[in-house]
Amino acid sequence: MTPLLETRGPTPLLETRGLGRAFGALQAVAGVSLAVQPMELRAVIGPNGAGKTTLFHLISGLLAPTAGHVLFRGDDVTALAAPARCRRGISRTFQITSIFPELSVLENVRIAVQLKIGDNFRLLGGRAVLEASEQRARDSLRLLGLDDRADELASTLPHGDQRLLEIAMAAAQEPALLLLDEPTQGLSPEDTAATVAVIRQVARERKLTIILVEHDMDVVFDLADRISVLHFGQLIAEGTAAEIRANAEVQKAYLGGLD
Amino acid sequence: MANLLEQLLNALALAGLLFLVSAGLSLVFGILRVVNFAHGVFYMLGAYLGFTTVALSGWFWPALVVVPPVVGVLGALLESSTLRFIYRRPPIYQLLLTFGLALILEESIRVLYGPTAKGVEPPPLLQGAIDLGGVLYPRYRLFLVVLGCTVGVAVWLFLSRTRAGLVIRAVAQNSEMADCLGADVARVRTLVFGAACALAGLGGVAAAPMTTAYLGMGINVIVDAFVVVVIGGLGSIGGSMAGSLIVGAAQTWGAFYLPETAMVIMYAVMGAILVFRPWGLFGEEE
Amino acid sequence: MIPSRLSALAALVALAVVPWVLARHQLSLLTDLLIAGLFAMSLDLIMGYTGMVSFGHAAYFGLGAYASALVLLHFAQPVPVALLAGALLAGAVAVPVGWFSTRATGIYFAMLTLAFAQFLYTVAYKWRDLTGGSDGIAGVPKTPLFWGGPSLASSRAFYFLVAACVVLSLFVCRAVVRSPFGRALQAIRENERRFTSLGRDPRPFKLVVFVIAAVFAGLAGALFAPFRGFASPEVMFWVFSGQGLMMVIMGGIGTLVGPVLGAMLFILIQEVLSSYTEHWMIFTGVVFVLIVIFLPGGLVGTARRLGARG
Amino acid sequence: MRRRDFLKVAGGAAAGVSAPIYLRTAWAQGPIKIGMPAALSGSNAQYGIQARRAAELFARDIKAKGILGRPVEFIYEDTGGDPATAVRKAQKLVEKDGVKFLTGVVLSSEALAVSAKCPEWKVVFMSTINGAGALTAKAFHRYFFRVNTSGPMGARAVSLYLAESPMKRFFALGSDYAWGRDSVGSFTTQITAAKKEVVGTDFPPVGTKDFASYIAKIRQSRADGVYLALPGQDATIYLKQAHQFGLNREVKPIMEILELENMKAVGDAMVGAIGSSRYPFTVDTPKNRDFVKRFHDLHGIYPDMFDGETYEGLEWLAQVIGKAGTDDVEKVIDAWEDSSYEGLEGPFFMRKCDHQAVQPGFAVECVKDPKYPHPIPRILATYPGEKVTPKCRTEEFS
Repeated sequence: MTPLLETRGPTPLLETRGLGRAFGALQAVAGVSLAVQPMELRAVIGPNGAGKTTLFHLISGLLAPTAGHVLFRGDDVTALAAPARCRRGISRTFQITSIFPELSVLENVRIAVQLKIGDNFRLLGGRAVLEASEQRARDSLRLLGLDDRADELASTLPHGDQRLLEIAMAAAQEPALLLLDEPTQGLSPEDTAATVAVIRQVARERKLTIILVEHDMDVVFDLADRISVLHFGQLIAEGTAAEIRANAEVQKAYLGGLD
Repeated sequence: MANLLEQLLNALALAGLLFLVSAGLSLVFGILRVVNFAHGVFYMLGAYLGFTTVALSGWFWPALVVVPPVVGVLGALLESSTLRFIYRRPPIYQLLLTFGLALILEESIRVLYGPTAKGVEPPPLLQGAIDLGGVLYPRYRLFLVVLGCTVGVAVWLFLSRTRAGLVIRAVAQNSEMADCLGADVARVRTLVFGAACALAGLGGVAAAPMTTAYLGMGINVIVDAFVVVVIGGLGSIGGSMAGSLIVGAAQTWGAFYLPETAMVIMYAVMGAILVFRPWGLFGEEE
Repeated sequence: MIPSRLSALAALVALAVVPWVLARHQLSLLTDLLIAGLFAMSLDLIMGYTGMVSFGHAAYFGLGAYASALVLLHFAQPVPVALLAGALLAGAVAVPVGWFSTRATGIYFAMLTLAFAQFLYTVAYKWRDLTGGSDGIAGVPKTPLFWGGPSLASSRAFYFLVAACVVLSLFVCRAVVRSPFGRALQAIRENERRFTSLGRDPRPFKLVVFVIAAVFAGLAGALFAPFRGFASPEVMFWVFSGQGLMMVIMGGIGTLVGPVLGAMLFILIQEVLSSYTEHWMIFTGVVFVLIVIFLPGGLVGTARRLGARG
Repeated sequence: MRRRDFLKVAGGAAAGVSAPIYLRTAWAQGPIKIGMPAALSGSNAQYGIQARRAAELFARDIKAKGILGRPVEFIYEDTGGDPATAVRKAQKLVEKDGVKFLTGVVLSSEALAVSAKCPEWKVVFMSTINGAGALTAKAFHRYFFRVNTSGPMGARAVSLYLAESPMKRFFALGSDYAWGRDSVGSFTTQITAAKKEVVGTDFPPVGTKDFASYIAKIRQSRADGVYLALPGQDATIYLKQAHQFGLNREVKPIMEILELENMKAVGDAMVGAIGSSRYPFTVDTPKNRDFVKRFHDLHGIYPDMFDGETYEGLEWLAQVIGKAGTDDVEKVIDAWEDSSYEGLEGPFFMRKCDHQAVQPGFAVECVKDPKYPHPIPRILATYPGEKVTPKCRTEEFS
C-alpha cells in the first residue's frame, strides 16, 4: 500500500503507538506500543483482565481508542471502523465463539469470503459471486479439516469444530493479519494439539501474520515467535519465549495476578 | 401560577398511573427478556375486578388490597403454563405469544362483563374536589399522585434494600447473570411476572374511578407504557419513572398547549429521544 | 428439491384454475387473502431474513393504498400506474424512516418503526383535504389494465391481476433472498457483530432491505385500494402491523411462502368464526398461542421438517 | 344458529306441527334476507349490539306475518369496526347469501366504504346509525337511504334549543375524527348564526383517557356550556372526570348525542347534562310506549338510540317492500322515495332528493327518575322534521 516506506527498512505490518482505552475510571489498555513484523506469529499474554481482548477490539476496530494510534502497513487506520479495517486485511476471531449458528458451515465461511470480495448489493442473480466465494470457502474448510461437515448447520458442530470454523472464516478472507482470541479456549488436550497444528499450517500456507491471545502457556511457547505481556492494561515485557520465561516481572505479574 | 400548579398536578397524576403499569412491564423485560403485550390486559382486568369488588363489598379500599394479588396469581399461572416453554426462542416469539394471550384475555373479559363501561365511584373520602389556592382539584387525582410516589418508593426500596431485590436488579442488568441463579431461574421468572401483573392490576384498580373500567383500556394503556419504558430504557425502574413523567407531561401539556399534536406528541418525543439515545435514557446497549 | 418444484407448479396451476371453480364471493375472499399474503411476505423479508422486527409495517401498506386511491380517483390512470405509484411512495418514505430506525436494534428498532408509523398514521388521519381523514377515501375505481386494454372491473380479472402480482413478487423476493445480498441479510440476522467484524457495516444492508420490504408492502396496499374501493387510516394502524407479525409467525418465519399461507389462515379463521360468534378473537388467540408453542416453524416450517424426516 | 334467526311464517318450525299445508307453500319463495355487517366486537361493539337487539325484536314481531308472506332472515356478520372487514363482510353477504338489503353498519368510515360499493352490487344500504353528513350529500347515490337523524341534524336540534336558552358562551369539544369535527363545525356555524359565541374549540384524539388538560381549558374559557361530540366511551370518561373536577356544575355539558349507554356508565354524575337525542325512549306516543314494553320484555333493558332507530328502519323497509309488492331492489327504491311512515316518535318522510328521512328532532336532559335503574332522557323540546333537516344534499340549513 505504501511502498515509499519500505525503502526505509522493514515496515511493521501492524504497529500501535501509545494505544489506550478507558471505560470511565477504568484504564483497560494504557499506552501500548507494539510492532508486529510481516509473517510473525505474535502471542499476547497476561492475567485475566489484563486488557488482551480490549486490545484486540482496538486493533480490529470494534472499539475506538481513547488514546494513541493504530498503524497497518504504515497507514494510520485509527479512524477506520471495524468493517473498513477488515477490508484492508485484518481478520479476527472472538474469545466467545462467534459464528452464524443457523447457517451451514459452508455458508458461514462463504459469507466471510463474500463480504471481503464485495458485490454484496447484488440483489438478483449474482451466481458468479456465489460460486467464486464458495470455491474459496471450500478451500479454507479443507485447510481447516472441516470439509466433510460443510453442509451441517454451524450450531450443530461440537465446540472444538466451532472454534476451527471461526478460524476458517477468518482465514478464508485471506487477510494479511489474523487476530486469534483464545483459539483453544475450552478445548480438550487432544483438540488443543490439533488446533495448534492447524494454526501453524494455516500460517505457513497462507503466509499470514498472526497475533494470538492465549491462556495456555504450552500453546504460546509452542507457537509464538515473540510474546508480549500485558498487565493491568500495560505492556510489561516483550521478547522470545525464552526471554519471557526468564523475565522476573512477568513471573511476578502472573503469580500476583492469578490467585 | 394556579394554572401552572394544575398543569403540574395533571402531569403527575397521569405519570403516577403510567408508572404503575410501566414499572411491571420494564421489570418483566429486565428479568425475562420478554416484551409483555398482555401487560395492559392485566391492568384492564384489575379495573374490572375492582369494579366487581366494589359492587360486592360496597367499599373501594378492599379492592386496592384484594385485586392485585388475584391478578398477580393469574399472571403467574399464565407465565408458567405458556411462556415458560419458549424462553429459548428468539424474542419475537415471546412478544407475539403475549399478543395472543392479550386477545384471549381481553375477549374473555368482554364475555364476562359485556360491552358497556363499568363506572367505579371513588371512596367517599376522595370524592369531589378541594381548593388548592385557587385551583379546584379532584381529591382522587391527588390520591393517584400519592399512590404513584408511594409505589415508586416501595419498588425502589425493595430493589435496592432487599436481597431479593438485589438479585433481581443484578439479573436485569446482566442477562448472563440469570445463569448464576441456577435452578431458581424458573421460579424467579414466575414470581417476577406475577408481581408485575399485580402492579398492573393495582394500576387498573386505581384507574377505574378516573376512567371507568372499559374494553380497550388495556390496549390503550399498553402503547403508552411501551413508550414509557422505551424512553426510560428497558429494564430500568428509574427509567420507568423518568419515562412516566416525560410521557405524563407530554400528554397533558401537549393537549393543553399544542392540542393539534395530541395524537402524536408521545411518539414524537419517543422518536426524538431514540434518535439521539437509541437505547433509551437509562438503558444499556444490547 | 423436486417435490417443492412440483408443489410450486401445482400451486400455480391451482391459482390459474380457481376462478372457474370457486363461487364469486370465494374468489373475492381469495383475492383479499392474496393481498394480505403479499403484505405478510414483504414483512418476512425484514423479519424472517434479516431479523428486524418492524412494528410499523402497516404504514407502507397504507401509503401504497392511499397513493393508489388518489391516482385512480383524481387522475383516472390505469391500475398499473397506481400500483407503481403506491410501491414507489412506500419505498420513498421508507428511506428516511429506515435510515433513522436502523440506528437501533431489537426492540428499540421495533419501537422506532412504530413511532414513525404512528406519525404517518396521524398524517393520514389529520390531512382531511387529501386523505378524507378518519372516513378515508371511498369510491376508488378499478380502471383498465391500460387504456383501451382489458377491463379489470370483474372480480375474475382483478383476481388475475392480484395473483400475477403476488406470484411475481414471490419470485422476485425468492431471488433476492438467494442473491449475495440476501445471503448477507441472513448472516446479519444470525450474528450482527460477527458480520461487522467480517468487513461490512450492516446498516446499509438493513436500510436497503427495509426499503424493498416497504415497496412490496406498498404494492399490496396499492392493490387493496381498487380492490376494496377505498383507503382509510385503519390500514396504517399499528394493530395491522401486529397482525402482520402474527401472520408471518403462523405461516413460518423466513420461508416467504409461509407468511402468505399464514395470512390466509389468519383471515380465514376470522372470516369463518366471526360469522358464528363475535368472540372469535378468543379462538384466533388460542390457535395462535398453540402455533407459537407447538409449531415453532409455523405451518411451512413444520411441514418442511416433517417432510425432511419422513 | 345464533346468528341466523331463521324466521318462518306461520308454518315455521316452532309453530309448525299443526300448521295448515297451504301456509307451508310460502317457503317455496324463500326468505327475504337482510344483512347486518355490524361492529359486534371492538371498541364500538355496543352500537352494533344495539342494532342486533332491534333486529331481534323486529324479527319476533314480524314472525307472524312475514314480508310479502315470506319469512325474514337476518344474517349478522361481525366487522370489528374495521372498514376493510366491513366491505369484505358486506360483499360476502351480497355475493354468497344473496342479500339485497344491508343495514346495521356502525362507523361512518365503514358506512362510506360499504356505501360506495352498493351501486356496483345493486343492493340497498339502509343507514340507521351513521351520522356522517356526506352520506346524503357528497357521497349520495340512489342505493343509499338514511332513516336515522344525521350528525348535522342532531347539532341543529341542540342549536335550536340553545338559541332560546340564557347561555351565551360555549366551548366545543369534538373527538378528532370526521363525526367530531363535522359536528363541531355545524354547531359553530349555527350557534354563531344565533348570535352566540363559541369561545374555544378542541379536538381530543379518540381514546383519550385523561381529559384534565381539556377540562382546565374549558374552565378557563368561562363558557356557560360545553358542546361535546365525543363517542360513547370518550364521553363517559369526560363526564366522569369533569364531575370529579367539579366542572359540570360550572359549565353545562351539552351532548351531540345523549345516550343511555353513557347514562348507565356515568350514573348520577351525568344528571343535568342536556343534548340532542336521535331517539329518546321516553317519548310519549302510544306506538313508542308499546315498543318500549316489548323491547324490555325481550331484552330486560330499555332501548337506546340505535335500538329505536334501527327498529324504525326495519319496520319502514318492511312497509316499503310490502308497498312495492316485490323485493326487487329498483322497485323498492322507487316505492321508498317520497314515502311516509309513522315512526315510534312521530312522522317520518323519505325525501327523494337525498334519501334522508325527515323526522322530529329532540332536545333532552338527563334526569333521575326513581322508576328507572339509571338516569333517563327527559324531553325538553321537540322540533318538527322540516326545522331540523338540512337542505337537500347539503349539510346546511335554511
